[in-house]
Amino acid sequence: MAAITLIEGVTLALARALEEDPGVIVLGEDVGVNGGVFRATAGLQQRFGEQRVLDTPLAEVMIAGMSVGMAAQGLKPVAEAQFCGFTMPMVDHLMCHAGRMRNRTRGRLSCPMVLRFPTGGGIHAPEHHSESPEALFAHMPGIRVVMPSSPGRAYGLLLAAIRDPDPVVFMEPKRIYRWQKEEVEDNGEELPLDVCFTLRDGSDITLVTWGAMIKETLQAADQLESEGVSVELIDVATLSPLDMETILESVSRTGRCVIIQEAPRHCGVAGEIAAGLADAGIWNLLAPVKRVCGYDTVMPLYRNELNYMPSVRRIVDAAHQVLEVS
Amino acid sequence: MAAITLIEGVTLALARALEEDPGVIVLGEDVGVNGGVFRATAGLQQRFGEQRVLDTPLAEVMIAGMSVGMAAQGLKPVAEAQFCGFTMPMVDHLMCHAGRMRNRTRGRLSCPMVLRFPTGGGIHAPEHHSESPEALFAHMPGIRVVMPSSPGRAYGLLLAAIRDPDPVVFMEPKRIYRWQKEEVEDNGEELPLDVCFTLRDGSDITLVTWGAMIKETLQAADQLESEGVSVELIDVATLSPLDMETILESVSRTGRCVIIQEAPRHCGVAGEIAAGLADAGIWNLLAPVKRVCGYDTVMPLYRNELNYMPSVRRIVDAAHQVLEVS
Amino acid sequence: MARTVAAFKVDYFQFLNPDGQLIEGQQLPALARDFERLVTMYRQMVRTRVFDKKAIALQRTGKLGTYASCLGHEASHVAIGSAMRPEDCFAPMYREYGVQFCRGVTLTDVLLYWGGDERGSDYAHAPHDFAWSVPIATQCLHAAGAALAYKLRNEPRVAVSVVGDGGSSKGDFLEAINAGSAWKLPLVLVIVNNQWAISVPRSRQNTAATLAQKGIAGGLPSIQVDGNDLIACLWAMEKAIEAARKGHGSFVVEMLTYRISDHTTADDARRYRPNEEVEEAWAKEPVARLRSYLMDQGAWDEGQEQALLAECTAEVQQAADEYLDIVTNDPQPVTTMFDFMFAELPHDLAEQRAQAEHYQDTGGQH
Amino acid sequence: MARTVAAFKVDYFQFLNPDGQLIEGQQLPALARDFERLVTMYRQMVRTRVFDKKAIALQRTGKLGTYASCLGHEASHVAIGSAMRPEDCFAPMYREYGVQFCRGVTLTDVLLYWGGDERGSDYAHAPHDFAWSVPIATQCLHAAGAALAYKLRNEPRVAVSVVGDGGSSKGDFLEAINAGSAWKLPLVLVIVNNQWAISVPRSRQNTAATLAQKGIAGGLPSIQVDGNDLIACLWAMEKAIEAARKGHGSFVVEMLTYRISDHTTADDARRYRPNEEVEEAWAKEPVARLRSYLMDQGAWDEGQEQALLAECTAEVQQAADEYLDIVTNDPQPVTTMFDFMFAELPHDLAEQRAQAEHYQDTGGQH
Ligand SMILES: Cc1ncc(C[n+]2csc(CCOP(=O)(O)OP(=O)(O)O)c2C)c(N)n1
Ligand SMILES: Cc1ncc(C[n+]2csc(CCOP(=O)(O)OP(=O)(O)O)c2C)c(N)n1
Ligand SMILES: [Mg+2]
Ligand SMILES: [Mg+2]
Repeated sequence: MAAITLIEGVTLALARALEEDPGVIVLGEDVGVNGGVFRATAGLQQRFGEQRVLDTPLAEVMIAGMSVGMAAQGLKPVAEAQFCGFTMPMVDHLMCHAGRMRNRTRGRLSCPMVLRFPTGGGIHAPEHHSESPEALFAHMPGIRVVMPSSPGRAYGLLLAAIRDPDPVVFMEPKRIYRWQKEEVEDNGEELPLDVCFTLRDGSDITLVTWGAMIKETLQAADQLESEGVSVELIDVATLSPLDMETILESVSRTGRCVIIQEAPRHCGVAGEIAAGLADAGIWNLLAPVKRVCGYDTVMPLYRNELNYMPSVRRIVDAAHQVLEVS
Repeated sequence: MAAITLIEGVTLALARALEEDPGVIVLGEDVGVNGGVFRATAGLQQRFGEQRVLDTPLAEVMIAGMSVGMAAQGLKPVAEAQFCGFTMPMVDHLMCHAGRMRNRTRGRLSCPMVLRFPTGGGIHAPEHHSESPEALFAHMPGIRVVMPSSPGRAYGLLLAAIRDPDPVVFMEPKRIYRWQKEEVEDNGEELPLDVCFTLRDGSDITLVTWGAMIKETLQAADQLESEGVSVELIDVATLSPLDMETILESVSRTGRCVIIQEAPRHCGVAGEIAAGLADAGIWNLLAPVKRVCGYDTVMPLYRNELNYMPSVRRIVDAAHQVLEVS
Repeated sequence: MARTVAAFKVDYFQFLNPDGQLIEGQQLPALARDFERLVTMYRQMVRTRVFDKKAIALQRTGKLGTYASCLGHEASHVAIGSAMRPEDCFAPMYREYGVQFCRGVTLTDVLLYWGGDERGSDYAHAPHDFAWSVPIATQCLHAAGAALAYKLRNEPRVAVSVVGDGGSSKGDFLEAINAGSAWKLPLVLVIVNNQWAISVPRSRQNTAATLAQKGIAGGLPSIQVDGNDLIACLWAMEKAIEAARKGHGSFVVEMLTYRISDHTTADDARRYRPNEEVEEAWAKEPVARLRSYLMDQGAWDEGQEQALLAECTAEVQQAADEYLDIVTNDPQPVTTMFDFMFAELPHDLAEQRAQAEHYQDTGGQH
Repeated sequence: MARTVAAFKVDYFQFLNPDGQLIEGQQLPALARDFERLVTMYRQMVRTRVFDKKAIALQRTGKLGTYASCLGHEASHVAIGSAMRPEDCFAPMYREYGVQFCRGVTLTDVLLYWGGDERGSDYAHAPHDFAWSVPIATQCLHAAGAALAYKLRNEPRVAVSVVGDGGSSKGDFLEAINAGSAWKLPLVLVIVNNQWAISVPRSRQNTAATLAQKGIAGGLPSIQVDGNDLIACLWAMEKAIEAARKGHGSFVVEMLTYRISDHTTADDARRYRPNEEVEEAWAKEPVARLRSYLMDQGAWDEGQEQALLAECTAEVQQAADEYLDIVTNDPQPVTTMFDFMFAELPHDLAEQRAQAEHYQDTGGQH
């Protein structure tokens, strides 16, 4: 069992899926010989052949639309969009077809496709390479939206996403693609696509986040713990459907919650979680629910991107505000 | 001064804008001779000519992309998408360009375009004609999202949207296009694009909604008032940027809030409002914040659509739940 | 050095003139003499037309929602459906009932769909065909995906999709052409050019001589046929489908026809087009044309015509009754809004499902 | 009746062969003898190349972000820029510095942009040109919109956009062709076909003989030129732009060149293409070709070459210094993230702006 990175977890899951199901087809721009611009599909075409790992023309509408078509005809397309910013042309086919195929045909046809792509900022990339559009996909009925935050969860969740009989948007937090190594056994075990993962148990405050913000949130948790605050940390992992149960249960014990997301605040997933707390969780809240988010601006070019993204200090400050209330 | 419908308010504002600014160009599918499938542009081509009111080829990406180009070169395109469901191909140009043009060029170029389209269900229309995608647009930085709920607000807000120097998505609640008539003076007075409108003052509960749901919410308010409940009713009108101030102020007095939206609940605008209450409004809340929303399913074909959309009874029940808490 | 590196043309084919006479001086396809087959297709065309009329009547009397008529498209549509094999795959837009009836979609299916009931898209007899695609031209890429699936699995199947003159302007159609070219897909893209996209005439979509030439963008063989001439349509479709099935790649066929009806029952075409144009179109319409030919050739007679009309009328009435019976006596419960969203109902939807069930009977009390 | 209803061809033009010799036996455009003009353009090509090298060096030493090189595209790019008038409008993709320098974009602008500073897109000297468009092919529709604006305002201006061989597969480009056709727009679409879209070779985009023929979809005149032959590129662009300006509609030009560099500095092209191919491309590259020609014709000499190189090197160094000075000593404050979002700052953003200002100095402390 080797210690691997998050992106290696992705590759491992792809290889496993290609191995176990001849219907799995990996497709996208540069996924073949080049192995993907982040190397997520490295070696897969050599190993599984050009019939299983396909370089496509440069056309995102086509990739999405053909994936819908392939999926409805019995294949399991696992399409890659090269960057988060280039998924916007795919919105139409996801919203109007992928998420509706089963419902529209009363179950006659279905759409077991996966759309995976690197998401988020912080790697000094050019414009349109650093967005966090998860809320757009999470608002679409009929689509699961998943974002792993560790090598093991990347492996287990991606396997589950590919095996899932319905469409899944699988967003890969590129900033932590190579952040941490973890021992991951390639045992084909998938992780559930409808639960949050509680990464730390605590009793004073619940920090809720997902994807790459896990990194800063863990650091903030460390800092808070060093101040004597007992932090519960939840990785939401599956943003739709949302496991509000786990979050409510946690906040029922801590009474305090800060939600951290890299995406713009307005109508984001953090808002959905806060709204859930404002309803079913209201009687347990001892303090305002704070959100620490990207600003409602365009993700700036790289010299300012770290000023855009939630920092450890912003998270800690928000936690302090929430903790001060008694 | 004539009593006009909401859609006539739209037409009146379009005519006024075409009249007052030679840079205003109305474009879209069937907006010319046919005057739009809902007649929103009826008579405009005859009056202003084919150079001002343009029928386009059937291509939404093109309509959006060319509107961006026209706007950046000094025109004021007012593009129509024929139905809410057909705006998805436009998401790319809105997200990646319209909302970024000014920021990207540090103010050198801008994008004063309007994208207007009929939204929502309830008119027994075919598939893809009844969606409520406002949250997708509201999540995009750099874009205003506006939805009127009366003839006068349609007129004043659309005029403001067209005159605004930045991109505006103007969503027209088609279900109430011809619901109520109101006297509207064609005086060129615009309404502000950053405030909620308080339609009724009350002290027991705040009902917050926008667009066509105003209709059921007013009925629910009537019913509640008949039970002796004093209802404050807020029409959000501009969904981005959101005037949270007005809502917070109202709830600071009523302590209770129900938010009604036709769109699916998950990551919708109602969630954003509830999240705002869970933060800055928490100390004033006397009860959970309830949302009455469309379900997180595909908008069904017409035989079931009224079962999908929030009904008066669902709103009243939610209000009762919130009011029962003491 | 100036040299021509590529040359192309678009040919137009018509075998039956508007009066139903064979046009002399060209090689006729064998099927022009295959009267048994032509009669079968003629029957399907008439059946489609009788159905169409009934559907409009149902809409006018409040028993059906908005409906998109196929009046005038019968030759194009029936030719497409007849040229396909059951194992092929059809990705329709929204008015190709003539294709779909050939493929096993039932009259009742169509009525259920436009009658606001999702069960209309659960084609029991065309199990792998795509359902109607209202977002224009998106279906072309679904067909391309299907074609890629067949190619990757080495199945001798062809995917066929239809787009309108309006829809041919959309990127989805154009990207499908490119995909067909890139992978040499077993894909046939048919442009049913009925001259109008609601109120927008063909001439506004672009100023090119043909729409077929869009296929040249991908180097695909691209032809134009008289879409009111069943023989030309069928000949073209067979040629295209055969080439695709043999692995020669994709094909574009433009069928020139006319939308005699309003765009849908929600439209009033008199607002934007002169009546003379419609009258002219009636003179060229496909059903009478084929009937003339068949009668001239002794392959059809007035007695058969009357019998067919009676038969179709009865069948259509039965379908209408069945449809009304289903939506009245066996309506879909509210819970079915949830039950087909996912293979397994997620927890959040389960809660909402219960709520919807609870409120079931307020539907309509808005 | 079978008849050809439309016929098309794509012609290929090359005037200078790879050795810089005029190809005999064809009519030469006058500009082949306009040495003053050719020298001006040659200077711009060299300037572009010297800049490119410096930008890569800055990236390699950590002073610039990811950078997309234009090595090998100099003839194509400078021809496009030179054929345009200042009042025309350019909608670039991301590597056409050669066009942009002709239009007044400064070397410092380019460095600022790839250096992660938005001020790089505030072109003081190309005020109405579009900024770089990273979402591939979207710029083609912006150009179409600009062209429509000019047409509606009766301004004799032309919009020009560039797309790559990869980008030519995308619906945006294809819809722009259709728009150009529909409105007869003053629009010139240039496909700079450098044979690669990152690791995907031209042959995967589609199997058509040329990319130029995509223009035929809209009935647009469509030609192909040797993109390493400045004379052919310029001749084609002038012809296309003149036609567009005269109201004859849109034009598609495919320029065949080669991306000699990696896709960007983040790419390693050795992973996916043989070195021999790159060596072959060097033998055909545009700068040496034009230099040969000019020297052969006595219009340029080694002394001038050395002087030019020195001049360009100094200018480029100065731009690099200026860039580094700006980002070091005059960085954009955090608040500028907010200040250009809207003409007037909405209240919610005003709050966030204050917050961002407060946290300004934690940037980097992630
Ligand atoms: C993407 C999209 N945009 C707009 C519409 C609305 N609409 C429905 S049919 C139609 C015209 C279609 O014309 P055409 O493609 O020629 O097909 P026809 O109806 O003539 O068969 C339009 C604009 C739609 N359904 N989808
Ligand atoms: C819509 C979109 N998809 C993907 C990308 C990522 N990407 C950047 S450049 C590139 C290849 C472009 O190739 P081509 O169009 O031939 O232009 P070239 O880089 O060769 O000049 C890709 C896939 C992008 N920028 N935009
Ligand atoms: Mg049509
Ligand atoms: Mg290229």
